[in-house]
Amino acid sequence: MSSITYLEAIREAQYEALRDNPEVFLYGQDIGTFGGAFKATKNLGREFPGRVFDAPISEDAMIGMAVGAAVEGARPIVEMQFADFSSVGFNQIVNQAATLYWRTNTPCPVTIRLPSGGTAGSGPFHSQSMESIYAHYPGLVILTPATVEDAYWMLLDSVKLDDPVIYCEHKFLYYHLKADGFGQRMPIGKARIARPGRDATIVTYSAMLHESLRAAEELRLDGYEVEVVDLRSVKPMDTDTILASVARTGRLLVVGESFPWGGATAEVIARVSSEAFHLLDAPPLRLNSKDTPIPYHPNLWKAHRPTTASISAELRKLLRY
Amino acid sequence: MSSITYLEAIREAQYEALRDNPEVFLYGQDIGTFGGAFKATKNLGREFPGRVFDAPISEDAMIGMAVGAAVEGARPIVEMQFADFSSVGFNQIVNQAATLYWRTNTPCPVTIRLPSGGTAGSGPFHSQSMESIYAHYPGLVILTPATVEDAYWMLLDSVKLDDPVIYCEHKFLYYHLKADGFGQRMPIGKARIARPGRDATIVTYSAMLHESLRAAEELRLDGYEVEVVDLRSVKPMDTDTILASVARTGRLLVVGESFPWGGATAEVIARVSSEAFHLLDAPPLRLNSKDTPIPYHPNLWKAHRPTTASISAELRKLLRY
Amino acid sequence: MTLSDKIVTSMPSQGFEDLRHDFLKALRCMILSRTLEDKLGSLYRAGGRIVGGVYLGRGQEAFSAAAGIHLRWGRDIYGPLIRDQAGRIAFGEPVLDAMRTYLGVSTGPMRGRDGNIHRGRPQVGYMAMISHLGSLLAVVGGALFARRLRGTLGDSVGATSIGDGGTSTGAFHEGLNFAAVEKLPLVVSVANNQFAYSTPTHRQYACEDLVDRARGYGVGGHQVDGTDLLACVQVFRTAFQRARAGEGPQMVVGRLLRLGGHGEHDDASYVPDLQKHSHEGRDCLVVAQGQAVDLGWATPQELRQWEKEARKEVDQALAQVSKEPVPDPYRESWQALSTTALMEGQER
Amino acid sequence: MTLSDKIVTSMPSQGFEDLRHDFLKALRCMILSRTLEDKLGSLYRAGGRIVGGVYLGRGQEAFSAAAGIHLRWGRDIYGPLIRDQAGRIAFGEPVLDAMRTYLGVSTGPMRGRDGNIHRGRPQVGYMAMISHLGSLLAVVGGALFARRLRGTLGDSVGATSIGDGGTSTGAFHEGLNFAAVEKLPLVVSVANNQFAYSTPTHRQYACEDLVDRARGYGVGGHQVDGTDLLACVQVFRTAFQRARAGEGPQMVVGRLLRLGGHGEHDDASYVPDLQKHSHEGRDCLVVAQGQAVDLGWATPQELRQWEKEARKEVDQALAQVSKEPVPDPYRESWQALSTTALMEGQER
Ligand SMILES: Cc1ncc(C[n+]2csc(CCOP(=O)(O)OP(=O)(O)O)c2C)c(N)n1
Ligand SMILES: Cc1ncc(C[n+]2csc(CCOP(=O)(O)OP(=O)(O)O)c2C)c(N)n1
Ligand SMILES: [Mg+2]
Ligand SMILES: [Mg+2]
Repeated sequence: MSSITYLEAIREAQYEALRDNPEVFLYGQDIGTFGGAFKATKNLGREFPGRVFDAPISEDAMIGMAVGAAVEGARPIVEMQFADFSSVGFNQIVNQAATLYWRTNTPCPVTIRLPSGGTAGSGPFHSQSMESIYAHYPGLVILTPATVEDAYWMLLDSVKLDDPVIYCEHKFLYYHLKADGFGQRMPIGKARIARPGRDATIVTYSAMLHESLRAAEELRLDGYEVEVVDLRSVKPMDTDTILASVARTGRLLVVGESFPWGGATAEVIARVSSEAFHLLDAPPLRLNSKDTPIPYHPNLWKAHRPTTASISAELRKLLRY
Repeated sequence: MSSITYLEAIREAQYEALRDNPEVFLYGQDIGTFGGAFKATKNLGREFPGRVFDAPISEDAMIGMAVGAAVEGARPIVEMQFADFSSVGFNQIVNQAATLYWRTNTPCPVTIRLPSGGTAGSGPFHSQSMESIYAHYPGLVILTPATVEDAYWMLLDSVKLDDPVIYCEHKFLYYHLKADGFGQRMPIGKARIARPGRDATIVTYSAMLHESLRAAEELRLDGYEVEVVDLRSVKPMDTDTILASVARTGRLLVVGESFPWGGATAEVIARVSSEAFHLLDAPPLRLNSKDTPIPYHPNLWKAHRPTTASISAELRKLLRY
Repeated sequence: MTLSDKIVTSMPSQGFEDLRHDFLKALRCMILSRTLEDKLGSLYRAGGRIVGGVYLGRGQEAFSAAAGIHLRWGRDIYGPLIRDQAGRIAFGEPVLDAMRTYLGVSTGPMRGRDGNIHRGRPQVGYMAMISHLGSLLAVVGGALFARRLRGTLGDSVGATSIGDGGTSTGAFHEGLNFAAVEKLPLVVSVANNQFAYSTPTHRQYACEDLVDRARGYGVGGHQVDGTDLLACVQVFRTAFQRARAGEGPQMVVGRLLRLGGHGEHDDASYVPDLQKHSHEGRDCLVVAQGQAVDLGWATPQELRQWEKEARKEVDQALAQVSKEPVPDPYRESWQALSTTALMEGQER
Repeated sequence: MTLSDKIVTSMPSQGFEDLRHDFLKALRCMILSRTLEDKLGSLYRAGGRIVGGVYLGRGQEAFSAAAGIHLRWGRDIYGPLIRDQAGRIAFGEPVLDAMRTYLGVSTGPMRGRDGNIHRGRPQVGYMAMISHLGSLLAVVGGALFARRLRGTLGDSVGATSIGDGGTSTGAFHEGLNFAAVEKLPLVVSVANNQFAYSTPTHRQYACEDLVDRARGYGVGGHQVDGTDLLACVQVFRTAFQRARAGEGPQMVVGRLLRLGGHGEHDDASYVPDLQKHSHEGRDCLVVAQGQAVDLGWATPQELRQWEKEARKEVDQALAQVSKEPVPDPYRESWQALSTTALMEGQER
C-alpha cells in the first residue's frame, strides 16, 4: 500500500464500513456530492448510492435522527462539519444518545465524527477540542486517534460498537500525517507506548502526541529518555498503562490541546495521584492551551496551544525537580 | 431577621438587584405571574412591573437575547427552569456569552441561574450538576453557593460583575437550608474554611458541603479533626486556600456531586498534586457521583451520589493511609 | 358520581357510521386513561407510593387517543409526550407499564432508572422521551428513515406529540424540518392546550394559529377541536392516511385546555375562570360519552360497564405492582455502556 | 473590462424617482463592496497576506446593501452575516475595519483574535457574529429588547441576515419566534442563494418558498428578486418602515445565487450551469448599473468614476494596513474575563 494520510484513513474506514454492513449510512452537511468540507467522504456518495446523505444545518436533529435510526438497528456515522458545531447538538448527544442504553436497554450504535482541534487561522469557532466536554457525561465512548493507523481502525471499531462514540479526528493531522499502511489493530480502551523511555512520562493524545514526540526527541539531545504514552481514547482511559509507565519513570507530564480547566489532563493527573501516588518522584504536571478562546491569528494561536517548545520547557522543569 | 431559606435568599437577592439597578431584568420560563417552577421569583413580577418576563421554551434564544441585552448595558438574570435544560442553550453560553468580551472588548454582564443537582425522584434530566461543563470553557465565572449567605451575596455580586456568570443553585438546599440572616459578604473567588481541622482536608462545594460537614462530624467521634473547605466558586478556584489547608492536614479528599470523569474534583486534585505535591502525606482522593445518568428511584439515587456515609468511608480510607 | 352521569349530548346522530369502530376504540382508551390517571393523581396526593412527579393528560384524552388508535404496536413508531396516556393505551401499552414506572419498581420498562412519562420500549418502536421538549421528533424521524433505507418501512408510520410550548424549541423546528425534507410518514400532534406550564400562548408564539406553521415546513396541516372526539377521530384518520400514502409529515393542531395543573403539584390558579368555562375547557371525555349515546353507539349502561372494567384493570395493576420489588442499588449494574469491556471502575 | 462595461439594461425609466437616493447610495456601496471583495479574493489566492478563509458576498450585494442603507451607524442595530460586505459598508463600517480583520492586524476591531466575517463593534450596535448560524438573531433581538425596556428604543431598528441553510437551525427558529412574541422592530433578511455551501435547497427545506414561514411566526413576509437592486430598495423600504412603525419583525426573502464558491477555496463545481445562467444567476451589480443608466440616475462615466474611487479607497486601506502591526503573543493579555481580579494564572 502506498502512502496514505490520516484523512484518507478516515475515508477508507467509512468506505469499508459502508461496504461491509448495509446498516451503515453517512449523514452530514455537504458530505454527498461534495464529499464533505474536508473531503472525508469523497466519492462515497457515488460509490454507495442512497447511503450518504446531505443533512440540513440542523445539528440537533442530525443527532436525534441518528439515535432514532440506531434504535431501529442502523449504524449511522454522523459528520459534524466542525467539532465546534456539535455545541448545538450537545443536548441530543449527552442526554438522548448517551442515556438511551442505560434508560431503556436499547443499544445506540451511533458514531459522531468531530473534526477537532486547531489549525492556523481557524479562530475560536473552528478549532475546538471537545473531548473533555463529552467525556464528562456518562454513556459515551470518546476516541482521540493520533495516528493514521488509529484513525482507520478506531473508526471501523466505532461503527461496530453498540454504544455512541464521539470520534475526535484532528484536522491538523488530516493532510500532513502519513503512513505506509494501517498496521495492526489495537483494541479500543488500550493506550500505547508511542516512545519508550525511563526518565519521565508524557501522557497525551491526538495532535499533541506529535508535538510531544518531538519534545521527547529534543530532550534526548540532553540525554533524557522520555516515554510518551498515547491515550488513544480519553474515555475509557487506560489507567493501567499510564500507571505502568509512571512506575518506570517516576515523573509525569500530561499534555492536551483543550482548555485548561478540568478535562482530560486533570483526569489523568487525578488518577495517577490517587492510585499511584508513591510512584511519583516529582509533582505531576500538565500543559494545556490557554484559558481564552482560540485565537485566529497564527501568532497568537501558536502561543495559545502547547507546542514542541513549550512541552520541552515543561519537561525540563519536570526533570529538574 | 427571622429564619430565611436558601431559596428565599435567591429571591431576596433578585429583589434587591431589581430595586437597586434599573438595568436589571429577569427572564425565564414561568417566572412572572407564576413566580417560577421553584418560586425563586415569587411576587417579583408584581413588585417590578415590566421587569420580569415569561420566556418561551427557547433556551438558546433566551441566552442569546440576554447577551444582546447585555451588549446594550442591561444586566439580565436568566433562569433556566432546571440546569439540565441549559444543554439546549449550551452553544449560546459557551460560544456567544463566554467569548464576547475576549473577542470584542464588550462586557457581558449576564447571570444565568441554574437550578442544579439531585433531589429524590427527579431522575436523569432534572438533577444534573453542570458546573464542570461550563467551567471548562474560557470566559465564564462559575459560582456554586452552598450556604444561604453565599446564595444571597454571590447572586448580588453576579449581577454586578461585567462577565457572564453561571450561578449554580442547588435544589436540594432550597427549602431545607436556613439561616438567621445573610451574614457577611465574602468576595467571589475566595474559598472558605467551613470547618477547621488538622487531620485531613475535604474540598467540596454546593450541597456536598453539608454531607461533608456531617461526615467530618462523624469522624470526630473517632477522634479525627477534618477540615472542610467550601470552594464557593469552582471557577475561579481558590487554589491558595486549598493549598494552605492541605499544608495543615497533609491529606486531601475532594467531593463533588457531578459525574466522575474530569470536572471540578479532578481539577482540584490536579492543582494540589502539581503545586503542592510535597505537602501530601497520602494520595489525594476524590468522590463523585457514579458514571451513569442520575437515577429516578430514590434507592438508586442515594447510591449514585456521594453521601455522608460514603464520604465518611472515603475519609477513613484516607486517614488510614 | 361516575363519569357517565355527566354526559352531555350535542351531536347529530347520523353520517358518521364509518367512524364508529375507531370512535369506540378511542373512547374506551380514554376511559381507561382517565381512570388510571385519576388513580395516579390520588396516589400522588396521598403520598408515599408514587416516585417523582405526576403529569396528567386530563382533558387531552380525545386528541391523544384519536392519534393512538391509528398506531399498531410493534409495527408503527410512537413517540408520545407528557399528556399522552390515552394515546399510549391506544397504541397498546399495558397499564402495568405505566403503574410500574410511576411506582418505580424494577420490573417496569425503566427499572426505576427513569420515571413516569419518560417510559417507553424503543426496541418495539415505542420511544422513551427525554425531558428536553422537542428532541423526540428527530428520533422518531430517524427511526422511519432507517426503515425506509433498509426497505422495511412498508406501510408503517410514525407519530409524536408536542405542546404549544414545545413548538418554541429549536429541536422541534429542526426535527420537523428534517422530516419534511425527507418526506417521512410522520404525524405530529400539536396539543395546543393554551398553556405551557403557566405561560399563556401569547408569550409563546405570535401567529394566529399554530397550524399556520405547516405551510412553512411544507407539511400537511390539520386543525381540530381537541375536545371533540368524533372530530379528532376524523381528522387523524385523514392525517394518518396521507402520511401512509407518502404525502410526507402531517401536522395536526388540536385546540383544547389542560384540565388540571401542569403536574399534580400545581393548582393551575393562573388559568382564568373564563377560560375554564370556554368551549375548549369542556371535558372531552364527557363530550365523547354524550356523542356515543347520541349516535346510538353505546348505551349509558355500556359506558358504566367500561368504566367498571377500567377501574378493575387499574386496581389489579396497582395490587400487582405493589408487591413487586423496588430497585436495589447493590444489584444494580451501574453501567452506562452496553459494551461491558469498555466500562471503567466507578469509583476512581 | 471594468464592471461598467458589462451593463445590461432592463428597467422602465420612470416612476421610481423617490427611490433614487436610496438606490444610488446602495449602488455605490455595492461597487465598493465588490471592489473590496475582489481585492480580498486575489490577496487570498496570491497567498501569504490573508489570515484564514475568505467568504464573499458576490452576487448578493444588491440584497445586502438595500437592507444596510436603512440602518444608521450608532443608532440602529445590525447583525450582518457571511455575505453582507455590502450591507456593512452601507451601515457605515469603514473599509479599514474589514481590511484590518482579514489581514489580522492588531489595530482592527478584532485585534487578530477573531477574523474575517466575524468582525463587529457591538458597543456601537454592530454585532460580531459567531460562526454558529442562526445564533445572532436572538442577540440582535435582545439588544432591541433592552432598549425598549430602558425607553431608549426611539425609532431605532434592528436588522440581521440568514441564508437558506441557516433557516434550518433551531437557533434561527427560537430567535425569530422570540422576536415575534416581543414584536421587536427587526428586519430579517433571508438570502436564499440556492445553496448552503454545496447543499441545494431541496435538501434544506420542503416548503415552496421560505417566505411561507412568515405567517407561522406571525411576522411580516416580503419576497423580492435579489438580483434587482431597484426591487430590493423598494421592498426593504417597506419592511423597515413597518418594523419602525411597530408592526413587529419583518422577514424579507430574496431569491438570488451566490456568484462564486462558498469561500474562495471552493470552486463551486456543484452549481449546475443551468442555474448559473438562470435569472437568479444574473450579476446584481451589472443589473443595478444598467438600471442606473436606464433611469438616468447615473452616467456610465459616473459609474466608472465610482469604481475608480472605490479602487482607490481599497488600495489605500491595503497600503495602510500592510504597515500595521500583527498581534504579539507576549503583549497579549490572555484574559477571557473583563474582571481582572477573577482571572487565574494561565499555566496551572
Ligand atoms: C427544553 C426544555 N425546557 C424547559 C422544560 C421544562 N418544561 C417541562 S414541561 C414545560 C411546559 C410544556 O408546555 P407545552 O409544550 O405547552 O406542553 P403541556 O405541558 O402544555 O402539555 C416546561 C417549560 C423542558 N421540559 N424542556
Ligand atoms: C450551526 C452551524 N452548522 C454548520 C456550520 C458550517 N457552515 C458555515 S456556512 C454553511 C453554509 C451556510 O449556508 P447558508 O445559510 O445558505 O448561507 P450562504 O453560505 O449560502 O450564504 C455551513 C454549513 C455553521 N456555521 N453553523
Ligand atoms: Mg401547553
Ligand atoms: Mg445559501
